[in-house]
Amino acid sequence: MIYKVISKPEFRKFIDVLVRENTSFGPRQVDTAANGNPVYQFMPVASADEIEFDYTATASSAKHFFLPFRDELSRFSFHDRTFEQHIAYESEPVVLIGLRPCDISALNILDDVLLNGRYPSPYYLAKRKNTFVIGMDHLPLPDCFCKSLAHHTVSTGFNLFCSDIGEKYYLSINSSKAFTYLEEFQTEEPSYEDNCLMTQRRKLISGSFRTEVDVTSLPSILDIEFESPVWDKWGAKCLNCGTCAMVCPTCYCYSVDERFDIDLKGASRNRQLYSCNLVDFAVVAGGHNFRPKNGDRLKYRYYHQHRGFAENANQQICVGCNRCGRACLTGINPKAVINDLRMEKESCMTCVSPSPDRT
Amino acid sequence: MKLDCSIDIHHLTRVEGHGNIHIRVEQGQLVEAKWAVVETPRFFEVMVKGMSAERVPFLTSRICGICSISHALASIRSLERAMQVTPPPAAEAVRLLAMHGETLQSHALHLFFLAAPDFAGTPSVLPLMQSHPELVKAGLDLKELGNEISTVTTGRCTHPVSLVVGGLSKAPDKDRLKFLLDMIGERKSALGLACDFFASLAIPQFERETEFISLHNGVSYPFIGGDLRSTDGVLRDENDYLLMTNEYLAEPSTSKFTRCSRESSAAGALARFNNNSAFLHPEARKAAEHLGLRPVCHNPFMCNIAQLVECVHILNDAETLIAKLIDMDLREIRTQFTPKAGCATGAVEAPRGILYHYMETDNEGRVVKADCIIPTTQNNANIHYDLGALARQALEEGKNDREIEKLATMLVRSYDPCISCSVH
Amino acid sequence: MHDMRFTIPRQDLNREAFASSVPDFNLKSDLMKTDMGYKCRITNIVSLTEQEKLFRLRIVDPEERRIFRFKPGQFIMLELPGFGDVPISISSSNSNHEYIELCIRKAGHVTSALFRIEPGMHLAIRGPFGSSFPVDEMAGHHVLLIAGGLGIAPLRAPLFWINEHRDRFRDVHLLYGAKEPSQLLFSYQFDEWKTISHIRLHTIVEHADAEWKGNTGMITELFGDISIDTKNTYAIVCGPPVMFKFVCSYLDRLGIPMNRMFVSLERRMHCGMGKCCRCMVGSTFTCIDGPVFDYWSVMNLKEAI
Amino acid sequence: MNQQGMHFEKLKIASFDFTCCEGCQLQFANRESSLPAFFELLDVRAFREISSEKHDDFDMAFVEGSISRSDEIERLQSIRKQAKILVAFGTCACFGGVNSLKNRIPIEESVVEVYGEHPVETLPVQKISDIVQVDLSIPGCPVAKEEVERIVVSLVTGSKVNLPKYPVCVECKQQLNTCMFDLGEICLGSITRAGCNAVCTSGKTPCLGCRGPAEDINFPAFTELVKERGLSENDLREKLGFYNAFEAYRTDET
Ligand SMILES: Cc1cc2nc3c(=O)[nH]c(=O)nc-3n(C[C@H](O)[C@H](O)[C@H](O)COP(=O)(O)OP(=O)(O)OC[C@H]3O[C@@H](n4cnc5c(N)ncnc54)[C@H](O)[C@@H]3O)c2cc1C
Ligand code: SF4
Ligand code: SF4
Ligand code: SF4
Repeated sequence: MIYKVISKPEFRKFIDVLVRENTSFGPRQVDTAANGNPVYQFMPVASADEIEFDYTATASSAKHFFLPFRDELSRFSFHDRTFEQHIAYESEPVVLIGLRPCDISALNILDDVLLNGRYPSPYYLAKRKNTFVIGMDHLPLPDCFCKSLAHHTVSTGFNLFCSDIGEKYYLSINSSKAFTYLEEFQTEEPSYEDNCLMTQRRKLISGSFRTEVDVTSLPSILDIEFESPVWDKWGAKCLNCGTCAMVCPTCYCYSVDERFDIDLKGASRNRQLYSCNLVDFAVVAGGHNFRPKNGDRLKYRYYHQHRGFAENANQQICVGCNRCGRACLTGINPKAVINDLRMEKESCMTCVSPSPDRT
Repeated sequence: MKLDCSIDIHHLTRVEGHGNIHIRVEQGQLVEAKWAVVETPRFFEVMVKGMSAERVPFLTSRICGICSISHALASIRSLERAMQVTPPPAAEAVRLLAMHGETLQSHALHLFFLAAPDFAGTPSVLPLMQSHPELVKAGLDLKELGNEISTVTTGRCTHPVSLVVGGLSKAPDKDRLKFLLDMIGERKSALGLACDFFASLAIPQFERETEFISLHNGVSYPFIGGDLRSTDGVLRDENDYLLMTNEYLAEPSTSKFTRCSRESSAAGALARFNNNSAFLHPEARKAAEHLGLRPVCHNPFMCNIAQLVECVHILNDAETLIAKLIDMDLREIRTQFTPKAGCATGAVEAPRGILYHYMETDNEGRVVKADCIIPTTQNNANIHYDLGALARQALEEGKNDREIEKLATMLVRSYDPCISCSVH
Repeated sequence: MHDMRFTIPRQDLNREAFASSVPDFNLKSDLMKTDMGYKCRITNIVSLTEQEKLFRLRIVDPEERRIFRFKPGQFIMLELPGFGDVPISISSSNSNHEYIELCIRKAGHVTSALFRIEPGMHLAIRGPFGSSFPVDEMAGHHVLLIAGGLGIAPLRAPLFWINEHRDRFRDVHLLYGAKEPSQLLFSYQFDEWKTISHIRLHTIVEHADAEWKGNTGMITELFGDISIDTKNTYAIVCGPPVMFKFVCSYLDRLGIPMNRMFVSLERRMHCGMGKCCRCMVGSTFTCIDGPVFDYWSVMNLKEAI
Repeated sequence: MNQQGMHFEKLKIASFDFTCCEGCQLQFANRESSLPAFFELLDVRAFREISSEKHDDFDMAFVEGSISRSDEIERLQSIRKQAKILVAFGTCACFGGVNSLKNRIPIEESVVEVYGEHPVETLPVQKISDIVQVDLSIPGCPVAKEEVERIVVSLVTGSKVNLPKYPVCVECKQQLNTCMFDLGEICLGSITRAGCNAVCTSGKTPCLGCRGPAEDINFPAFTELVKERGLSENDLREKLGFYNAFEAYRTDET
């Protein structure tokens, strides 16, 4: 890693050149919510002016740039009794600007899942390799809890990371590509003062978290609480709408379907991001549903986020961005659910009645 | 031998909705010629009662699967006028473009799917896909363009989603507008091909003097709002639509009939042309010339040609309009409003002619009374009387029953009736 | 100024380069698992019953045929282009490198389409995937093979293995139950198994017909017929979940250690690679951690049965 | 048609309309670029709106519209007799659609309101399945042509015909739309079957549920959320009743 500082106007110039030359996405305000809050999303940008450098957090994560919501995996073309299968792993180069530390951590987790397992995914790899990621730090929103999962800072997984130290950005350069591009712009070695400002910035961010979720020993708590009434309580609220999984930066479960082309001369094999909260996720041939109840399905999402993966790589895959909590119509969020489970556990230990209504 | 025949067409094909033709000839004399609309009534004027203004366009657009944008806009216009809401100019421009998309789509559907088979002597467009692939492709290209314009402007080609009282719920995407511009450029050749094809057809020669009624604003070819004008010289305010229509029941039809200065009148592409040809795009005027259409034309079969001329106008006008929209700031597209009591008429030129929605609202913006008069309703009487005149002329020309039947069905189709719409 | 256009050279992204960029990525056979299937020709189809057919598939490309190797108990994803892919256990001997056999029940949409195809057609397989029966560890012991209904399909691979290495095993019992006599699959091989391979075959049906002279009832009733040295026995149980629940708890009571009983689990699957998560049971992927599990693991999986 | 060694037959279809706007049938003629290929899959035996040809030997009937007159009931029953597969095509056919709004008012009043002293025959609106057995439902106001294409291809090839079981929110989130609830509106997306590509919410208008309930919806949690957010219950009632698609869930309260 190489560290530099750059003045804000110069940084804008750099971004401007970069986005004008490449297909780029950055945070833009797409709406104003009824409560007056701006709503941001990663949207196409063609100049630095279109980017909201001081945005808070996007409503949906950047996951779909790497795992499209719908993606053609392969094509078949038919000839008489046989067929050809075609696969294209290529992907167009993309610049992504303004990812938060939690977003980048999420990409690192997806790397683990999709690249380091027994069967690395070439589709994902192609996109990951062909995406230039520029991260930016920010002050947490009141409900962010990435610090609880130690994802409020990030040291890998990006090409360039910018920390706002007032007049300048403090740059962490993590790829030769980023380094070469920046050579054309005026950057400086960080001075002692810059380094102090950077430390202050870190402290400020770290000290600004207002939400904390105790995730210690969560995997085993989840295991023990498999039959907990907490799942019925939250299950009763869950609409099985899948919103949480769609906006989440790490939910990656998918479904595959195959379709004939309309002229029947070919077919496509497609992947669609799915969610364990959706009603038919665990249905098998003959119609048997292994998870018939709302609570069962909701539980599985929490299992996958906070326990499932723990056994494989000893880390939870939730990064604490609380996008799911913000997006959930009925107010289901990790903090509330996890706290409930903890209470449940503790109440059992002290032989207090395990009332699910207590929060 | 004098002709004796009885033509009974139950549920005429290749028109929208259910209509019947009865023609009876005894001893070479026409005894009866009747146009009857037997569509199931749906009672939209009842359904809309009590509904909040913001929901109304979503309901009224369901009056018709072909001209849903016109219905939505007629309702919106009447409600905006009733509650004194002024939509932002950008929204007005997008609405006009949406009308262009719908008209193009509807005209292409009529010309190629419904009318062309008559001239080619096939039961439907499907055999033409094999025998006249380029022609069908041209038709499909134009129809697709129309649908694409509607989709970009209103979110969907049938039953718009973003047309709301006060403006638009969402502005069209500029990249998609640019794409439309390219598409129009590409598809002009399809239009040329269509013009050459229709110019080569033998359009039946038949005239019956008719009063043509359409909107008129004195500055442009009319689509949304304006005065009501007839070729007989009547000119009225939009709100006086009742005086222009004088609806009456003609059993057994479930659709009503209308009249103005004569026993019947006509609306539609030909009426618009007859009243407003001066405001057509120069290219469209050229096309009219090429196709032998001149105002005031009293041959209802020329409706087809008038539609084609309008397609030329639309393609050219849409180009200008889109270029303008691309340069506009499209963020201001919706005026917030406070519901209030009021009443007004909203008139638009739907593909088949002038469409009136009249609405009365209460203090909460709920509809308390509604009235819709549909273009096909305004054409019913004219179709009816035309049928008689046509049959009489055909008998004089010594035509046989099959020929009369064919002419009669072609005549009705030229009006491009939208029957379920008329029995809303 | 540098060219700020940011691209990665195309060749970086083709398969060869991709493979070399990921350590331990054995190019051909691993890619054959993930996306590109082995193209196979159907050489033969046998109707076993109205609901089950035995398909014989031969990998078209000789080089690919050489690469494709599997272990008893593993499954493949069978791809019928346009219709979809389904997980199917390999039902033939793993020492046979000429073809593989799949015994398929018409259960839904892809399997029904498979029932309409004819020999000569091409389709594709991806795999092999999943865990296998520990046939080496089982050597020197008695073996109980217990199949219910279609459960005989995944059992055929270990059965072939045992037949081919018969001298390594002590007593081998095959307990096989079906709903009706006509649903006992592979009855044409029963004699061969009994006489040539010295396998003690016990069959039972739930509903007898006029010709049926054998046992009737549930599969657990067959245990009365056999005496086993539970300390030195391995068991493989394949069949519907209810069956192995009963059978395994029975064997548990008889004293067979839980880690010597093996079952094969079924879940919905799309990828076979532990990516789509459709087959997750607790924190376990049926496709990569299974489908073969010992009974101890199954007992510890929530929602497994 | 032979493909991949399998033989596929064209579908012998007929299309019929009842009380409706014919917008769904019109979708047959949309998506122009794939239209020639689409009609290659069909043997159109009767389709009054686009063809003068009429034969009675169809296997599959697409029935559009709801039922509101006695002659319609007879016509529908005779179609049912002929059709091997009867498809309820569009929201009006599947649920009654907007036409059902008429049922709020006594029939006689409606007739007088519109036709004065010249009465016409009309019945309370019914959906197709109230009268005859329906084999396949394709909801949507109008139906999504892309989905229709997919279903037709599936029927021809004998592959699975399926509508999504999950609700519109999934597709809405995939389009990165801002949730209508965040914009202060009640949206039925979370209880409505997906498949429309969230076309309404993508145009920033709330979902009115034209595709009917998704599988196994949590209706109580949904109404609770509307209450909790202090949104208008009148508005909720108007939306739930718009297409008559949530008839089974509505209580006096909603
Ligand atoms: C490891 C394993 C081995 C199997 N071995 C065999 C075998 O040897 N012979 C045999 O006949 N069947 C076997 N099955 C079951 C077989 O996979 C299902 O019957 C088949 O997937 C049903 O697909 P369908 O499209 O016909 O049914 P549909 O009900 O139409 O299923 C649609 C999709 O759901 C998924 N799905 C549904 N049910 C199952 C299921 N039970 N298991 C996995 N995916 C499912 C598939 O992805 C399928 O494409 C096995 C299943 C697993 C998991
Ligand atoms: S938790 Fe919330 S967002 Fe997720 S499926 Fe349930 S209701 Fe939808
Ligand atoms: S589970 Fe929720 S908080 Fe955790 S990463 Fe996903 S969206 Fe963010
Ligand atoms: S706008 Fe409607 S469909 Fe979209 S997420 Fe919100 S509730 Fe769901």
